[in-house]
Amino acid sequence: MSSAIRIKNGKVYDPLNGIDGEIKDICVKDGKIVDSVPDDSPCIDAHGMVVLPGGVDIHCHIAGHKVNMARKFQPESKRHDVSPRVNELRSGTGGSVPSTFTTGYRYATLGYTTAMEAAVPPLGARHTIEELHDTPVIDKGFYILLANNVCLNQLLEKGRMAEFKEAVAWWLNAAKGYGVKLVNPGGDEPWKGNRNSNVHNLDEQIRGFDLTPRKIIKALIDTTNDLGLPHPAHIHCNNLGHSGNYTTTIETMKTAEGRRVHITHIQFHSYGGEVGKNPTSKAKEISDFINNNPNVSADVGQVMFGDATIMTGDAPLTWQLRNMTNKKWINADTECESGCGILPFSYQEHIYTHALQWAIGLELFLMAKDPWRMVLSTDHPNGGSFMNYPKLIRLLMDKQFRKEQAALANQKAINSTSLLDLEREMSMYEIAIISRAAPAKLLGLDNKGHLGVGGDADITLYDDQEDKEAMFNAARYVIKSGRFFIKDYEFCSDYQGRILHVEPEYDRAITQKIKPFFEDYYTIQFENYPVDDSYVHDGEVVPTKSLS
Amino acid sequence: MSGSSKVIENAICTFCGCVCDDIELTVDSGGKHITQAKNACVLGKSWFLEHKVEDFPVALIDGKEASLEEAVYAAAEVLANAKFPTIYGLSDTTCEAQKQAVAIADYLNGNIDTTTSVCHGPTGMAFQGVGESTASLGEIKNRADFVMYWGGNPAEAHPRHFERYAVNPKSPWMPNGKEDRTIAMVDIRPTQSSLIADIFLQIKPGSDFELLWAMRALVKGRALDRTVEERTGISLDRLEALVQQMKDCQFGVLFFGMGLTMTRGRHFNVGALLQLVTDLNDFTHFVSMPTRGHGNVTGADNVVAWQTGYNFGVNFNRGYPRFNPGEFTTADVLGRGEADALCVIASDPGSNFSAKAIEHIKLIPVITLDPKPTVTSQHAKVAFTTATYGINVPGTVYRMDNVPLSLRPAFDSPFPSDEVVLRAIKERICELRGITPNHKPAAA
Amino acid sequence: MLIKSTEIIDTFAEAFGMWGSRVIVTGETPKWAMAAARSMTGFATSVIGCKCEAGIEGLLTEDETLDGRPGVSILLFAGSAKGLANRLVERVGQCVMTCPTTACFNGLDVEETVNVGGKLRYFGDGYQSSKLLGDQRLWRIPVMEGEFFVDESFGIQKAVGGGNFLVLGEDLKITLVAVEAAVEAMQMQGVILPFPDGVVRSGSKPGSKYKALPASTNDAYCPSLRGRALHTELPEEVTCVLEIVIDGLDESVVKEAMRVGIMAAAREGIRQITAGNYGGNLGQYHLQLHELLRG
Amino acid sequence: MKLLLHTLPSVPLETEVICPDKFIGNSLDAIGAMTVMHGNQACILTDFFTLTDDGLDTIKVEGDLSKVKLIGSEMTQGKIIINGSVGAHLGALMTGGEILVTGNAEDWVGREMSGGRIVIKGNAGHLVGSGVRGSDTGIQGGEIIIHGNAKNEVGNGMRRGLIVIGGNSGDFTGVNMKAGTIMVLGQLGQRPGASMVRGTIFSTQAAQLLPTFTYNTTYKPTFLKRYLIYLKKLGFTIDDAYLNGKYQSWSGDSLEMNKGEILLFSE
Repeated sequence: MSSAIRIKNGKVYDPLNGIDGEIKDICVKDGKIVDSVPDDSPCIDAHGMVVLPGGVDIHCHIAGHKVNMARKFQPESKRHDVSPRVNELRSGTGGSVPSTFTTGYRYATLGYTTAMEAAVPPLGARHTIEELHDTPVIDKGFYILLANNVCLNQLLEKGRMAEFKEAVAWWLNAAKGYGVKLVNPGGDEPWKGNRNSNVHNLDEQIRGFDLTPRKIIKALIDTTNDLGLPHPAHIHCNNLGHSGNYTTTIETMKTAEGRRVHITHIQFHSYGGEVGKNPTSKAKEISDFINNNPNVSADVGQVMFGDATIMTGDAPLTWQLRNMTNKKWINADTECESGCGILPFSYQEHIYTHALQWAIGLELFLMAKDPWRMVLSTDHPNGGSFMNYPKLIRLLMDKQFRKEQAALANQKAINSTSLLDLEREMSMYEIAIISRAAPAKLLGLDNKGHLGVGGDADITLYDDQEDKEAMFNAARYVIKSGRFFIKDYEFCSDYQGRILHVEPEYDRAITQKIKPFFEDYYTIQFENYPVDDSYVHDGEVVPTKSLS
Repeated sequence: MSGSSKVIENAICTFCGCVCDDIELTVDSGGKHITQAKNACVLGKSWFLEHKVEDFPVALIDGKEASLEEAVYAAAEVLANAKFPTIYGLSDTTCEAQKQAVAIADYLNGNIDTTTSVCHGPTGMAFQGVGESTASLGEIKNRADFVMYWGGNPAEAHPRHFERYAVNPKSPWMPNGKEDRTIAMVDIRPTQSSLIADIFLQIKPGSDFELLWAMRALVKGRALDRTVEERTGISLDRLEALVQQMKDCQFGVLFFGMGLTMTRGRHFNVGALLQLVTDLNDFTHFVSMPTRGHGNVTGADNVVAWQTGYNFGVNFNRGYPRFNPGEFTTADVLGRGEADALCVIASDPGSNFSAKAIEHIKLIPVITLDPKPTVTSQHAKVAFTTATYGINVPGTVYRMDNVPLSLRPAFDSPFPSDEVVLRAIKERICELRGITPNHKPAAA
Repeated sequence: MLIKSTEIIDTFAEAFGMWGSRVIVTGETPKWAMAAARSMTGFATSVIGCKCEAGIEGLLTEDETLDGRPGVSILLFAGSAKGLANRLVERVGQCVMTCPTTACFNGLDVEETVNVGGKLRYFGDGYQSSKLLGDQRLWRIPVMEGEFFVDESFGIQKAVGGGNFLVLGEDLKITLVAVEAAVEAMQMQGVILPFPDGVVRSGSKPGSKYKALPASTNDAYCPSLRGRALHTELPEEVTCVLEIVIDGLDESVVKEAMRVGIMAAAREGIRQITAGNYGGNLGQYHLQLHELLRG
Repeated sequence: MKLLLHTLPSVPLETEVICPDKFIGNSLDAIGAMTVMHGNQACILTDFFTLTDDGLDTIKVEGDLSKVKLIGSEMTQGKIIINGSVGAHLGALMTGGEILVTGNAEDWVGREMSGGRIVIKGNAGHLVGSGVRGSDTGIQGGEIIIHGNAKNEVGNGMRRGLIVIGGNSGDFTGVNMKAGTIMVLGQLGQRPGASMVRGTIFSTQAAQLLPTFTYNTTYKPTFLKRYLIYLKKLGFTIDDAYLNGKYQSWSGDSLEMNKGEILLFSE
């Protein structure tokens, strides 16, 4: 069977290679983009179509213990959103937290071919990998939660920085993780150990430790850079959702001191106002800071109106939301590693705060001078399902549509932002950046997010339509690793996708330091903790960059 | 290999939901039998030591010996021809096998359910109604200074639960182990477990809900009728003192067993308990956890949930998953005489379902996969003998707190694993139903 | 036209468009239902001074009410829908809610409704609760004796007010006997006679020498002004005039009430029966006496 | 339209097509060819039913329908008469029209209903007038009238409407109720009204209530009499003692807003 394909006559957008809507052939062979293929190779006439690299989601929650709890806990949200089985393509259910197969197929239907699960306690890594195997088509990896790790924090408070770095590397290896995630650094200890309280200031001492959130943040930013990880520290800042939190966000970014850092779902961290009172927009202040600090990147975490599920390692936040909504709520602590909260949620146009969050997200996209550092996400399913991406893209590309939608939302909120003054309409090229090229680049995935020779042949073709929401809602062709997944809107065949992970070098001696900690604090044997290689049978190790 | 015995360290015991992973197994030189299971509890020891590879046929069709392939074909035929094929069991096998079972149900447009529906199904339903606050067992070991067990007898059902997770362990936050903790038990009669408790509430049978409801009212400071004393057998003064202690602790945990889930009130009993724990979070950190029985029943919940969106009682008749306990749960499906074929994996409904359900089992073709003959396999059209997970078969299992572990089998079995048999049945069903098999990813 | 010996003048009663409603008051006993009904229909003789006109339409047995208790049916009329809504809220609130054991239901199944119970509910201070039975929302307002139960909405419809006839008698005694007989005959569904026991002596004409007054005594029919008034309508033998005013839910029922009333009043000693009008320019209904008597 | 069951389904038969909305404007042949699910097999209506067009809009169904689910699903208008017993999910998501069953009904009668009326002359199963698992909302309107007994969780999460049980109800009657009225002319099972926020649960018999319910008074609630007379019109026999009697009034659930009410016949 020939694995070569030629795509001709399509309008190609490939920002990493500077291609902006050129009519150009794209050739594929053996899962990669190549210079040319034999003339008799199968050919797609992409006339009237837009050709883009497959989408890359830098931050979503799609697999693992908390995601599965959120599934089990909301049967009512799935009944009217089902995905029937299509030949060998497995059936499933949707809602804001779809079943695994449905997650993979739906991402692919939108033209996304890579997605990163953003918060996994290493103890649950095995579970996450099991689910990712059942999340078809897309390539995927996950970030491990390390900012509330008791063992690491003990090393840190004692200033044992070298061991700290080795331990982080060991943990990434043991969990088969892709990156390091910080969630509400230092917040777990007061949550679990001090009557559900929290930390609120980067320089506040963390109960039981001679440590502050700032020290943890700094150490993990430095370590991820020092280890040469393809993706830097991925930070969910302290004080998520609180009025006035933008100062915490700016302080967190400053802590990087010029080194690479990624701030996630920054929309939730861009609020002014006083704690306990209505928030205001500080999108301008946040944007200005990021515009002026090229070491910082962010994804937006756009809020979309409708049903969502709050699921986060930030347990105190969900408790607070629970007390506001009085809805069913989950808390789930993971020993020595993480907290977790889950809550069904609904963003409603008429509610001031929700409308404000929606507007702030759009402000952040539109105020960013460098789209390579302000990329697309809804923090699925926290700000809304990834199924909202086409609508979000239209909001960014279509000023008129944006104004119409703003008119439906709480006017007090909308008018308190600068959204209606922002006339910018993103081009297809910019959309290709924020949904493909930039996230791939920020993730250090050299083979993804572009259509240059040697890249992974993850390619999506859309009919070029005026209505960008309709256009991005259904890719006409999806090619994953050089194979058709969708051909002329029809599913072709199933495809498993790979697990992307890193294997930073570390000194084996570190296990002698970690093992005694396990005996004291964990309930599983140290030897049973690391995920063995058999779990990532189709995995791909993404190389660390050596630092010069 | 011959001549010397083999030691497996950090082996994993799947007898109960504790899934202890510190067992040191010694396998005799013949590689057929375990001679020592260090660290295992009395139940674990018998699980390991009594395990023998019996001289059963690998498969029986209508009680007659058959080859694996013949049996796979026969089983696939039965299932593929059924209009309401039902797959059940799965709590004592690996996640890898469970995945195959869900796939079969999907490709058959059948029904799938796990033993959860007859033990902690009510817990799942309560959880769907009210949520829960929970923790992995290590967090409890490290921090819990108030530990309560409700309607369970861990000393006999989960013998190492006290020692490893909740009562005795010392931790940096609990340097004196049990002395730093308050242990409370609620049950309708004294048990081996209640002997170790600092507080024992012997409640009148069938009054769990009322007592939990009264405790919630006390936690929330709401109106409460004094008749609760008479109803539950616990004085209001005592209850008030207990609730105060729960509010005052630093980290509380409430474990609950089938004494709560399988008595009148079922999911509402559990819901009351989960809500009590949620209410307590207004004052302190409090978590709860069902003490699950089977070694991988938690894995079954997880696998079914991630593949379908629902944790048990899932029906694919319409080509997509539907969930409804009572409607698609096996005991009900069989009790109403609705299934027309049954595939049982690592379970024995023939010995514990209602008389009506068992009667129906006898009327329909049944397929069983089990390491040993069971009451159900006596009625089976096709009975497979499979290898035992954890002892002979590697794979993934989930502890009662959802922590996943990789099994470390002791020795090989001549029998195929559940996964192997189910995968073969699945592939044959796909052939029969004209479903193209899964494409594998292109070689790298 | 003559009925018996009574001359029926060929004229018309000039009636006006109003808005009407039917209120059913029930009680634990007929006494308490009636107590509320009397209170509610008190001081409701004329829109001119009372802002509404109301009267008891009839008594209801236990089988005839929605809650199986004895009841009284009341009709209440006002000049506008809004006015009617306000009067209902005031009167149900002050006269029914206050009265022991009573409950209050809508008696008109029509499209247009006004909110009554939904406004009274606030008296419950947050303890009120509602029920929805069929299409009707019902309010339960806790009170010291139990609870006051009232429909949320009451039907209102366009109605006819000011149907009337004047009985011109030879003396007071015979005139009273005649109007009493008329009132008794006129007890029927859909109409009420808003004046005291159905009869008014102070018939009025529109306007007055005093600017503030919209109406004043009907001097043309006052026997004591026979000599002084600019104009008199009284035959010589007449010494006493009494009027019956009719409000009804529609024109036909007003006419029917007038017909049976006139028939009952006509007798020896009643010289004429006539009707009040203002020349036909004010009221939209002209109820011709001869026409309605002919049927 | 008349439907006579000619073949007993061997596994559950899902027939949401038996619904006036789906039949209207279709020929007899088109109706007969409508898809029903027999377990995992797609069949057509005539595989199981003999159809006769009697010229009437009312759908009459006859036979042992105890394995036939989802009749009248999402119905908005018209009438279905079922002569016999019927399976689960009768009138699920119904918003209007009327369903009459002369026999018994299985679980989930009127699930998530928001309008119309369902009348069952016999007994009903669990979860009459409830929502689905995981949702906190049950029926949002309409009337469900069961002349016989009903099992557990009558009106779970009910938000509006009327449910009448002529006989006894099972445990947790009116659990999680947000509002609405449940009238049980027989005995209530255990723990009625647990977690109820608002609404009324009524029974002619004494019942043991949860400790989070508080006694108010014993009185004659006028509104109740109005309801009982309404039930008489629906064909129930109501003893004069109940019509004219006094009722204990209890408030609860104190764990919620304490605005719910349970009324129990007293004398």
